Amino acid sequence: MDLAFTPEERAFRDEVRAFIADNYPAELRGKQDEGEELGKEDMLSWHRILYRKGWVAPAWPTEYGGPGWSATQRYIFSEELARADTIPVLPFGINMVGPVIYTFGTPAQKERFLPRILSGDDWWCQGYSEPGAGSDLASLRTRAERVGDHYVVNGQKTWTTLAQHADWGFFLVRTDPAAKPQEGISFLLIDMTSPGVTVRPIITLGGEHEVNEVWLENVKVPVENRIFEENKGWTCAKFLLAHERTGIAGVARSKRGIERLKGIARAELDDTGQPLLANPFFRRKVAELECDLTALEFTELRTLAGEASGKGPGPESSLLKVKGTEIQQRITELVLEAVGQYGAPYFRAFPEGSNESPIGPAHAHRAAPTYFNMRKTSIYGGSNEIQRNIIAKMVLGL
Amino acid sequence: MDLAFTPEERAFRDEVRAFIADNYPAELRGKQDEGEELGKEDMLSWHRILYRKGWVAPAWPTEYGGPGWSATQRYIFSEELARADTIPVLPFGINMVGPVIYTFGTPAQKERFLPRILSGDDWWCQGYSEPGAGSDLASLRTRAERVGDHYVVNGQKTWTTLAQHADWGFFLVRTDPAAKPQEGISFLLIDMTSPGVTVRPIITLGGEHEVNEVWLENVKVPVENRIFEENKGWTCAKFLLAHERTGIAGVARSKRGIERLKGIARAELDDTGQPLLANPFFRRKVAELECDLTALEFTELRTLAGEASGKGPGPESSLLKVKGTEIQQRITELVLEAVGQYGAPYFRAFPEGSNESPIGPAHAHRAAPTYFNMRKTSIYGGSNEIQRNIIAKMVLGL
Amino acid sequence: MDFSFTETQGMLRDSLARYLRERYDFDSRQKMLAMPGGRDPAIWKAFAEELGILGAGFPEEHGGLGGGHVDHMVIMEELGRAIAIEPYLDTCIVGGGALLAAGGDHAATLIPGIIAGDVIIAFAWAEPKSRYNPARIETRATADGAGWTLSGHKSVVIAAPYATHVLVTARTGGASGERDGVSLFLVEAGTAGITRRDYPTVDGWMASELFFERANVGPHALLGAEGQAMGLVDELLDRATAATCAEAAGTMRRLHELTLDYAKQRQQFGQPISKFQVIQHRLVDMLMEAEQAVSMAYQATLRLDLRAAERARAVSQAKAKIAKGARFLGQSAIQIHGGIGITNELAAGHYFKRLTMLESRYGDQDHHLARLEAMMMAEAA
Amino acid sequence: MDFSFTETQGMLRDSLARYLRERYDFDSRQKMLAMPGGRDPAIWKAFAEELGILGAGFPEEHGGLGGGHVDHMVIMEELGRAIAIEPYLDTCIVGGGALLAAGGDHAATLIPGIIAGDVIIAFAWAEPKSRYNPARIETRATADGAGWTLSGHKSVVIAAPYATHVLVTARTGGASGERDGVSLFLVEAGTAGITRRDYPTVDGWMASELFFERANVGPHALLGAEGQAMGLVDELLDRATAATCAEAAGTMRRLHELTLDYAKQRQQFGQPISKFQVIQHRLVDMLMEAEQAVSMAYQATLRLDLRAAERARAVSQAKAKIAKGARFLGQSAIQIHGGIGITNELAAGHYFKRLTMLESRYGDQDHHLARLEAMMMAEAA
Repeated sequence: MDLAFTPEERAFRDEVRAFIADNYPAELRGKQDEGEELGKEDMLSWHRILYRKGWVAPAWPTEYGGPGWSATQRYIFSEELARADTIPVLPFGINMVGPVIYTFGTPAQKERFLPRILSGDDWWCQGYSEPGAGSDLASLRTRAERVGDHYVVNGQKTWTTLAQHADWGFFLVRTDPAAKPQEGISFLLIDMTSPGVTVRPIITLGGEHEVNEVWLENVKVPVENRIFEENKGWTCAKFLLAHERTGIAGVARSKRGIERLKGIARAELDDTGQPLLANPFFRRKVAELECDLTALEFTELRTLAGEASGKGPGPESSLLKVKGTEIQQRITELVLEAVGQYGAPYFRAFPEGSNESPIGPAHAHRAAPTYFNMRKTSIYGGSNEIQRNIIAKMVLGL
Repeated sequence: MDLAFTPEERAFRDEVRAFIADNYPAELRGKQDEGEELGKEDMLSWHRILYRKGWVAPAWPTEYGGPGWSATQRYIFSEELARADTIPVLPFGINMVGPVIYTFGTPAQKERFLPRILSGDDWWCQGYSEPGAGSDLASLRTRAERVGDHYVVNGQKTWTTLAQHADWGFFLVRTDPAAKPQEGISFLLIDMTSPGVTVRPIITLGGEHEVNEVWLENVKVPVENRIFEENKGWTCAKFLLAHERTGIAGVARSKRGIERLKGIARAELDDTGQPLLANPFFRRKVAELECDLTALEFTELRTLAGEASGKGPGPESSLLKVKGTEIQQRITELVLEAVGQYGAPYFRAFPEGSNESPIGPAHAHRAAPTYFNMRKTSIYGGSNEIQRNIIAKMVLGL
Repeated sequence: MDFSFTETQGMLRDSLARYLRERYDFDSRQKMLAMPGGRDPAIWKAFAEELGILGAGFPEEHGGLGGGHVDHMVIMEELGRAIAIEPYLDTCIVGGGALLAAGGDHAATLIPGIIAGDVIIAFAWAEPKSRYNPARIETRATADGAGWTLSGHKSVVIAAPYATHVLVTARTGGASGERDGVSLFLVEAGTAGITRRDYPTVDGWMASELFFERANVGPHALLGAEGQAMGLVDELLDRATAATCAEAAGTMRRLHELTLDYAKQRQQFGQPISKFQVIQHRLVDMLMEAEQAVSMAYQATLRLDLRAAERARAVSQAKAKIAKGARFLGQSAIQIHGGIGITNELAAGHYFKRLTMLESRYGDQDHHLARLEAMMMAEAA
Repeated sequence: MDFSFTETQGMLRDSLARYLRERYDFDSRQKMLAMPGGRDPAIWKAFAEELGILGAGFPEEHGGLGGGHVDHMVIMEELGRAIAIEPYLDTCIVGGGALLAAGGDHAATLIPGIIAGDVIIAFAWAEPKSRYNPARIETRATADGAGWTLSGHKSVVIAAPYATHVLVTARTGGASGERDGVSLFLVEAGTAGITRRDYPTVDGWMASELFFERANVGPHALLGAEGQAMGLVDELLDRATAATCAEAAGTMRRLHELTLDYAKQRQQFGQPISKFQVIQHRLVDMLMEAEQAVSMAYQATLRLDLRAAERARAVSQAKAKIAKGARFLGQSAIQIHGGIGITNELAAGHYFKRLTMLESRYGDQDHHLARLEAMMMAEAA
């Protein structure tokens, strides 16, 4: 057992760190920290820089454009990204549909879609959830009927993140209504410009337009856009869910979040006028949170090393998801506590393009919306209750 | 709405307070505080003093020997007992079987048993729980077969508190094995000196002998010792359970417990050498606990006034039980934290009658055993999980 | 001891509850938020004229109904149930309380206006560096020949955009943090030298930053003795806190009901999610917090007229407990609602946002626990 | 980064685990507790002679196996699984660590004795008023012609009733609470002037109050430089704390297993209680605490050789987290067991008692959080 990096690993870390320092766009600095909403071009700019360096898809096999890194290198890379507070590369192409395509797709599908995922030329969204389905994913009702060389798709999807920008979406649809819930499902790639596709915004508690409803009305989808066999889409879905959950602990981001929290608590004053971070009770909350994060970090490291209960990305990633989201939410709770009364003003309501400054300190104006918004993390990707059910069943045998 | 007592109520409080001050046995003072185990005569002495005053059974109707007090007087009385840290009057006769007998018993049964319950001449124990039954009371298996004017009882009871001292026990037994779980049960009074009754101690985590197993082997019980109708014992059991739960909040005792905790925290030193009660973090735990207790107190007062959700002693007493036991347990947790290393020595292991003093300060040596022992409060009387089930069903309609 | 409400209080609750059910449902409230100015002023007028509740807490000699703290509690609980954005606390409880304490011309003139719905008072006690300590203020008031001149910055003044008057704390002496030297002023909103920056809050209210730039507020603006206002300010804040507790209790009860209803109809895995035991127990734990919040609101309210230390203890215990319970209940409600709870489309999310703000209004859990601890140590000494 | 165990460590774990399964089951342990002296000394001898594990952490030149902190961790985790009452931590980790740090004759003489199972060392660092602060001690050591004379009272010295030697902290200067002036002595248990009051602990160990009454411990008892021992004492306590974390992790894992097994067979309302979702989720939460405890034990152990501040931070984070998790897991285990969990009849209750003591051994959650906060403020300054 040894926690130290090898000299090669240290050199790699330095290389990554230097690249970020030299190449991360100046106009994006700080936006992530403050919980600002990002525009489409903001999100794509860093993606394209990483793409040109060959680093945009750390986990992809080299034959499809991955950098061929070890698990430790990937760990270092994600630590460094978080350390520098870069905006995240969107997961829908790189982490979600990409691996499904290179794992289950035909050579033609790979050739057609993978390069444009890497380059960022195609923006992807995920059509999984349906109104009323929630964590019960397999209960989906969107229908796809085969008509010649097309499917005709009808139904409604919801919680579709950033679909307002999307060129393509990957959808779970029911192709055999008579089969059991998890059977009779197929995995389709749908051109979002197809006639019959309508995207409608859902405004969340903080006022953000991040998620959408997607309505599908007699949408024609060529059969060649189906991944894997008809009625076997659940295989792709399960693969993707397991894949999605790796990195969900968010350790590096939460480290950064705690540093930011400490900075805020140094600037804010308590009731006696001393910095809030010197207030014993506030400080204690931070100290406890740091303990929780260290425990999560080492549990993730043990999981990566295959050392924790179970092997490979599977049920133990549920633990990382539960604890990771609890910590992420706790950070936003403490930021909101820290900013006190200036958590109340709602800056978002100002007209766009207004050059008015926020009310109160700059670190305060996104505190409440971010806190509200982060409640989603214990709901999406399988609610934390579902994660506990999974652990009970898969790890404890209950 | 008014929190103040009337002049009559204040006079009553003063009378009670003076009576306790003048009559509570000197040799019992402090024993309750320190969590000492009490002998049979200890427990009976205070009972008999209250009996002679006519105050031993505050809730009984006057025709059976109760003092005829209002709800507020009973509240004041229990507050004053706790304030003076008196040992509790044992509930098995006064609060449990007594009300069952005067509610469901025949005139002959009332005449035979009630006076000796009041006087303390008969010591009662409760034969409800069975091995393996736990919170699932209705699953009981102890059989009573009718043979002429007797029942012949066979079976085993457990968690029978202080049965080692008991003259009489009240037992739930199955008289119709073919009926559904809650039917076919009868309520029997059994002379504990009957042939075939065996009491065996169960030693609990702190080393106490408080509970017992009771074995019943061909025990002959006259039919006249059955309360209410044959196979209708569940009616008595339900009545008794609801009755048992009143006062279960234990507000007055917990107030006293917190005062004692503060006293200990004034005497103990923290890592820097200041009194533990001056340590911000320890103090905060006490302050939070006091908030919890005030909330419980006013919820109980609202319940007594019929103001809380539901009316009469029913499901809302489950709330009082859950929160009351959480607070009782929390007090013992904080006492154990407060005494630090001197929670470890196990004084009970010294030979009885030894005049060796405890290790460490006097307030420390029962801290761990009391903490261990109090874990029972969230288990007995229907576990706190069962209480939540009851609220879900009865209050929320789930 | 008596926990029953008077007949008047019962009628007050019934008529307000009925009005809010009919006129202040979720959709109506959403429409109000979208109006110019972020509210519907007709509601406040209706409170005065249709319901006649604005005088509930004023003595009959001022034209009020002669009620007291319990009447305020009843009203606040109902307003909390509806997450109403009406300035009853600010105007009737705090503003009215200050006027009654000051007496004289001010009271005689303004209280009838409050009862009629014409006078709305905002309470400007906080400043950018005050956090929850009302004595940590730097706004200055100086006496000159023409009365008092105020300079300073008051933050997050709820209801200020539409208030007719503002109750302002300012220093006539002493340094930030000192209790001596704080004075209380009642000023007219339109006074020259007062500028506002108005904004909505995350929970749908309207508030302002108030900037006093050598604002001359006249000779009669001072309420009470110069430099000696902290006793009254503490009392007003304790009343405001108790009222906030009652409001939060109403909000919690309603959010619990909304969540229970949702859980009963929401299907997952072939059954309503209310059939899952962990959801059931969570709903039970939420109920327990809501009921304890109600108990604590009673407790604080019934002790508002005790001496200052007992009053403060009762109020801070209530707020500390409710702040914690409100967070638990609100987060649980969203979790049980799932994705839809995080949108602006259902009432639940708006109740959650309001509860989140109520957690820290007039001091968060830490603030009130610290206040209790200071008293604990003073008693031990 | 590497999280794998060496082959030696794997064998160490397997052989110790097998031995404890066979010879240290619950009934055997209960019998040991009932023996005169409260333990079975043959077990310790077997650790030395059958298993050969007592030298795991000593360098080969002293006759040890040349292992390090990770080997200690492996052993402590297994001892924790068995809630073994064997003084490995006291003798091999703390006592051995002190001897290796001191070097010289002491080490050369005593380490082979430790490895052979003949030397048992108790660590007397706490005093009646010290709480968890090792510098808050009043025991005095004065030099005279014949060596060092100790006077004072050491509390709750685990393993002292049967130890051959005691490692004692005492002041050769300074006042209680000061770091300067603390010295470390290794004294023979039978020295004249040392009296013991022996007793069992609530979790089945044997301990003593040690009274030094002008006990002359000879000229060679001092380890290291006079008055400068606090650096070493801190390091020894950090190692002891990390080892306690590993022990607690083992105890937590085992208690979780026991509870899971019990829940699967225990019937209530016609089904195993493990079918109830609230029980399932509680068991999951317990598992998460157990796994995080293991992670934290790794983390602390792997950082024991970093500089003092980083070592202290790692250890205190681990202990603070585990203290909280241990309480939750222990209480949950008893709750799920129900009545039987509160008796001395099942292993679960004894694991709970041990875990409760481990919570505060070498400092409770508050102690370690305070240590972390002091470091946080030092960094910020």
